[in-house]
Amino acid sequence: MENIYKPRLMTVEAVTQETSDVKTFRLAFNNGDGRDFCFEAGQFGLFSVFGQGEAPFGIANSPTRGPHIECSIKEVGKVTRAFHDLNPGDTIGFRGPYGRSFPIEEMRGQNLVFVGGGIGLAPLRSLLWNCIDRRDEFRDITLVYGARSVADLVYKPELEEWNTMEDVDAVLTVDPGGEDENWTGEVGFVPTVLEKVQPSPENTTVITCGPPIMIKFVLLSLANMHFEPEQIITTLEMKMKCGLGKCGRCNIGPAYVCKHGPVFSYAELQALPEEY
Amino acid sequence: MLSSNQVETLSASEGVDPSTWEPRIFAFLCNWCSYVGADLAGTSRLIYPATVRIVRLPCTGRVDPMFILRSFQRGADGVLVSGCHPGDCHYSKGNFYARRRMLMFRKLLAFVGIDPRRLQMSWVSASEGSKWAQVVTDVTNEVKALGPLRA
Amino acid sequence: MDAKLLEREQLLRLVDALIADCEVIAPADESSFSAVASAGEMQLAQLKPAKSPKELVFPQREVLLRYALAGDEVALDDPPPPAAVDRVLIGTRPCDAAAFPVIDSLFGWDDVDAAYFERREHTTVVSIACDQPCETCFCTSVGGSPAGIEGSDLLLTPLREGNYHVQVISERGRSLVERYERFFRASDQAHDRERALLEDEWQAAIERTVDLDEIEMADFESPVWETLAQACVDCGICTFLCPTCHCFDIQDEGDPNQGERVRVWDACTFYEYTRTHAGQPRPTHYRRYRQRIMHKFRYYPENMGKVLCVGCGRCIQYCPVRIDLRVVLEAVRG
Amino acid sequence: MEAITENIRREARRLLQEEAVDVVIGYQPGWDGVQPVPVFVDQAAEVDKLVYNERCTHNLAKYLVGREGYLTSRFRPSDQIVRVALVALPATLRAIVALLREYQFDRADLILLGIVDGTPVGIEPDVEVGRIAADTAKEEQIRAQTEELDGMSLAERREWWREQFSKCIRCYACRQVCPFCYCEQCIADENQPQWIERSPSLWNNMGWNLIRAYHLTGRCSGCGECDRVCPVEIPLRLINSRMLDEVEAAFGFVPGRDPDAEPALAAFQPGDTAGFIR
Repeated sequence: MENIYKPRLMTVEAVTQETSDVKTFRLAFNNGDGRDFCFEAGQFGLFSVFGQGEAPFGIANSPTRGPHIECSIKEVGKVTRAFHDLNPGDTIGFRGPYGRSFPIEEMRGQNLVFVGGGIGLAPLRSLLWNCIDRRDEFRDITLVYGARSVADLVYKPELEEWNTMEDVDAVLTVDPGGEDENWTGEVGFVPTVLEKVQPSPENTTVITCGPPIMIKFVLLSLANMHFEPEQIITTLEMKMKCGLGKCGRCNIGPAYVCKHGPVFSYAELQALPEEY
Repeated sequence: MLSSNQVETLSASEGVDPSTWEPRIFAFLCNWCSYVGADLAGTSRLIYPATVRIVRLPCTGRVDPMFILRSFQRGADGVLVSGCHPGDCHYSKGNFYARRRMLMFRKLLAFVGIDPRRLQMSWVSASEGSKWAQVVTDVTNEVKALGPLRA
Repeated sequence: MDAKLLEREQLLRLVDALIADCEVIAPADESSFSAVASAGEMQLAQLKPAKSPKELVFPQREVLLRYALAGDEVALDDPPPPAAVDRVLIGTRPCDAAAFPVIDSLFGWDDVDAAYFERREHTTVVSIACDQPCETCFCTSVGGSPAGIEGSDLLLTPLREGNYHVQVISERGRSLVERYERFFRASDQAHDRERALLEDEWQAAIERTVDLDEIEMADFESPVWETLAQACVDCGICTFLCPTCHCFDIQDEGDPNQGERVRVWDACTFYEYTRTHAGQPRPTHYRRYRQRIMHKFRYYPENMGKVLCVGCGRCIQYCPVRIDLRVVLEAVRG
Repeated sequence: MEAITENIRREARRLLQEEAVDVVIGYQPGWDGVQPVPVFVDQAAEVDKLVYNERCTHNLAKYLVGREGYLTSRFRPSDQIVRVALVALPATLRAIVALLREYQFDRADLILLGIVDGTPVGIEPDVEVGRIAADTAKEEQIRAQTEELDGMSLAERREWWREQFSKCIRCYACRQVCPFCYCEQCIADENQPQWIERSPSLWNNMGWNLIRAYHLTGRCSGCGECDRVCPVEIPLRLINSRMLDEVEAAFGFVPGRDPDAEPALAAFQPGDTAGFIR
C-alpha cells in the first residue's frame, strides 16, 4: 500500500517578493514527477520544508497554466519563515492536490464577480486566469480587489494586465490612508467599493476570499444587494495537518474542510457552526 | 590525567575506548567577560583541550536550563556556564541570578540521576585567559571521568 | 458462529504456547498493555488499563518518512514497514475491541493509511467478557455489551465454574483455534445458554445508562455547554486514553540535515490544536470540549455512520475534575 | 467534615446574597457522590451544592489565573471586575500568597474561605471555615520514598527515573491542574524554536518534566495535584517536594509562608554561596 503522507519532491524555480511579508514561489516537479499531475482551481496542497514541517497553501496558478505550481505565502510562523528563506534551486515537498475545487462548470454562462482582500487574491487568481483562458464560456468578469496599502497589493503586474483587458472589469482599491501619490485606483474598504460597483445579482456568482473581517462585511453588502447565499462562493482558511480527513483538525460541524472544502458556498457555511 | 582504574571502569561500563574518547562540552559564555577571556586564551596561544563548543550569550543570566537540557539531548556530555565574577556583571545582576539557578538545577539533575558534575560553572573575567584554559582542562577531565552521557 | 470451551488452566498454557510462536500483548499493569514473556505476567483480573489498546495499531509516535539533505539534494525514504509479524492481543475487554472497527472507517476513508492497516491485519484480538462492569462503564448505551463480539476475533466469556466459553468470530479467530486445537474442547448447548444468560445479567448490571440517539446540531447552541465544561482544565487525558480518539499532529523532528517526519497524538482539548496565525476558532475551553462531544456523537456518525465512542468510561474515570460524559450528554439534550 | 461543609454553605449564601462576590468556587460531589468536582456557584439558591470532604484536593487557585482565569481572563472586558470567593485549602492559600507575589491579581478581588491546618501561611483567610489536621501521612510517605531514592546510586536513580519518564504520554494534565502554569504560551507549546519536540520519546519527556519541575522551583505550594492526576502515575510529587527542601536549605525560602519574601529564584543575595563554581 502506498504511503499517503509521502510528498513529491519539487524544486523552487523562481521566487517573487510580492509585499514585505508575502512571496510567491514557482515550483516544478523533480525528475519529471509531474507528468500525471493535474489539479483544479481552488484545490490546495501540503507544502513542506524538510526539518521545519508542513503547511497547507492554496495553489495560486491556473490549471490551464501548469504543470508547475505557484503558491503565495505570507511569513507568519515556523514553516512560512522557512519558505521565505528558500532560494531558487532549493528542494521542497508537496502533497496534493487536496480538497474540492471551485464549481467552475456550474459557473459557465454566468457573470463572475471576484472579491479579494490582501493575500486572499491567491486562490481567486487561480480561478480568474482559468476563466480568462476559457473566456467565451462566461459573461462579464469583474474583479474587486483591495489591500491595506499600495505596498500590500499582490501580483501587481497581473493587476495591471487585468486593468488593461477590456473583457475584465478590474476595480482596485486600498484602505483609506493606504494610497500614495501616483495611486490611480479607488480608495476605500473592499465592501464599500463593492457597493459602489453595485454588481447585479442577476445570473451572477460571487467568489470571495480575504481576511475574516472583510468577508463579514462583504457578505453584508452582498445581502443588501439581494445576492442569495448559494450565489456566494468562498474558500476557508483553517488549520490543517494531513489534508486527508484523518487528523481531525479542520473539522467544523459535519464538514472536514480538507475534504468537503476548502471551497464552500455561503449557504453551506451557514449550515456549519460559527467556528471558522 | 585519569588513574588506571578510572579508565577500566569507564571502558567496561560505557563501551568506549577511554584513551581516544573525548567528551563533548557545550559552553555558554557571557559576551563581556568569559567570551573575551576565551578569546584572550586563543590569542595568547594557550593550549587546552578542544572539547568545548562555545555559545556566546549576553550574560549568564540569559542561560535558561532549557538550553542545558537541550544540550544534553543533542549529544553534550557536559555543559559549562561561564561569566563575569560577582559584581562585575555588565548588567549588574545577571550572574547573581545565574548562580542560584545553576545551583538549583544541579540539585534537580542529581535527584533524577544525572551526575551534577556534568553541569559546571566558572567565573572568568576578560583578562583571565589562562584561567579559562585551566577551567576547560579541569572540566574536560572531570566529565571524561564520568563517561559519555548517552542521552 | 461455532463455539468452544477453554478450561481456566488451559488458558495459561495456551498463552505460553502462543508466546513461543509470536508476540503476545496483554494488560501488564494498571497503566498499559504490553508484551508479556510468560502467561503469569498477564493481569487478566485488571478490568481496563488506563491506556487503551489503540496504541498497538495507532502508536503515539509513528515515523511517516525519513529525509536526508545532501547539498541541495533531498532523499526521502519510507520508514521500515511495521513489524509484519503476527501478534495476539489478549485480555482486551469488548469495549476496547469494539473501538478498532470504529476507527478503521476513518483510517480507510478514501485514502488508506497503510501502516495502520498493516498492524491491524497482523493483530489477532482475543477479548474477555466483562463479568463486573464498573461504575463508569456505559457500553450498553452506545450499542455495545459487556460480552459484545464487535472487533474481536475470539471472545472468551468466563462461565460460573471458571472455564471460558469461546466464541469464534472471525477467520483469524478460527485459524488460531485450529492451530492450537489441543487446548480447546467442544462447547455444548448448556454452555451456550449459560453464556447468553450471563451476558443479560452483566448488561443489567450497568444501571447508569444514557439513551443515546445522536446529538442534534441544534444542541450546539445549548447554553448548558459552558456550565458543564467550566471545570475542564484542557488536558489531554480524555483524548489520549480514549480508545476511539484518533486526532494527530505531523511534525518534523531532527536537525535540518536529516530527520524524520512523525505523526504524534494530539487533542482537540489543547489550545494549540486549531490555533493559527489568523485566529483561534475555539478560544475558550467549553468550545473545545463541545467540539470533542459533537465530533463523537454527531459529526463522526454523519460521516462514518458510527458513534465515535465505545462507552469504556476512561474519560470519566481519569478526568482530573471528574467531568461525566453521561451527565453532559443528558444535560445537552435536556 | 459536615461542620466545614455547613460553614462553607453559610458563608457562600451570605456573600452571594449581599452580592459581595459574583461567584463562589468550591467543591461539589462528583459522579460517584464521593470524589469531588470543582464547582462555580453564582446563585445563592445553589450553595447547597457546595461540600467538603478529605478527598477535596484540587488546587482551586488554578481557576483564578491563566487565559481563562476568573481574575485574569482575556475574554472578559477589562473594566468588568469579577469578585471571587474561593474555598482555599492550606496548599491553595500558599499558592495564593505566591501568586500575589507574582502580581497575578489583587488581594482585594478575592474572598478566601480558608481551611487551615496549623502550618504557617503568609495570608489571613477572610473567613476560617474549617481546621483540619496536617496531612502527615502523605509527608511521611514522600519522605520514605525520597530516602529510598537517595539510598540508590546515581546510576540506579537514573535508571529508576528513566523508567518513570518513559511512561509519560505528554497529556499535560500535570500542567493544566497547576495554579503556577498560567503562561500565555508554555515553553512546551513553542515551535520557534521547538525546544521540546512533541513526540513522547524518553529525552523529550525528560525535557518536559525537568523544565516543569525547574519552573516550579521556589513556587510550588505542594498541593500534589500533578501527582494525583497523572494517568500513568509518575510520582511527580517526589521531585517537587525535593526541590522545596533544596530551596529551603539553600535560601531559607518556603513558598507561601511569608508574603513579603521574594521568590527564591527571582531574587539573590550578593553573598550567596554555591560551592561548585570554579
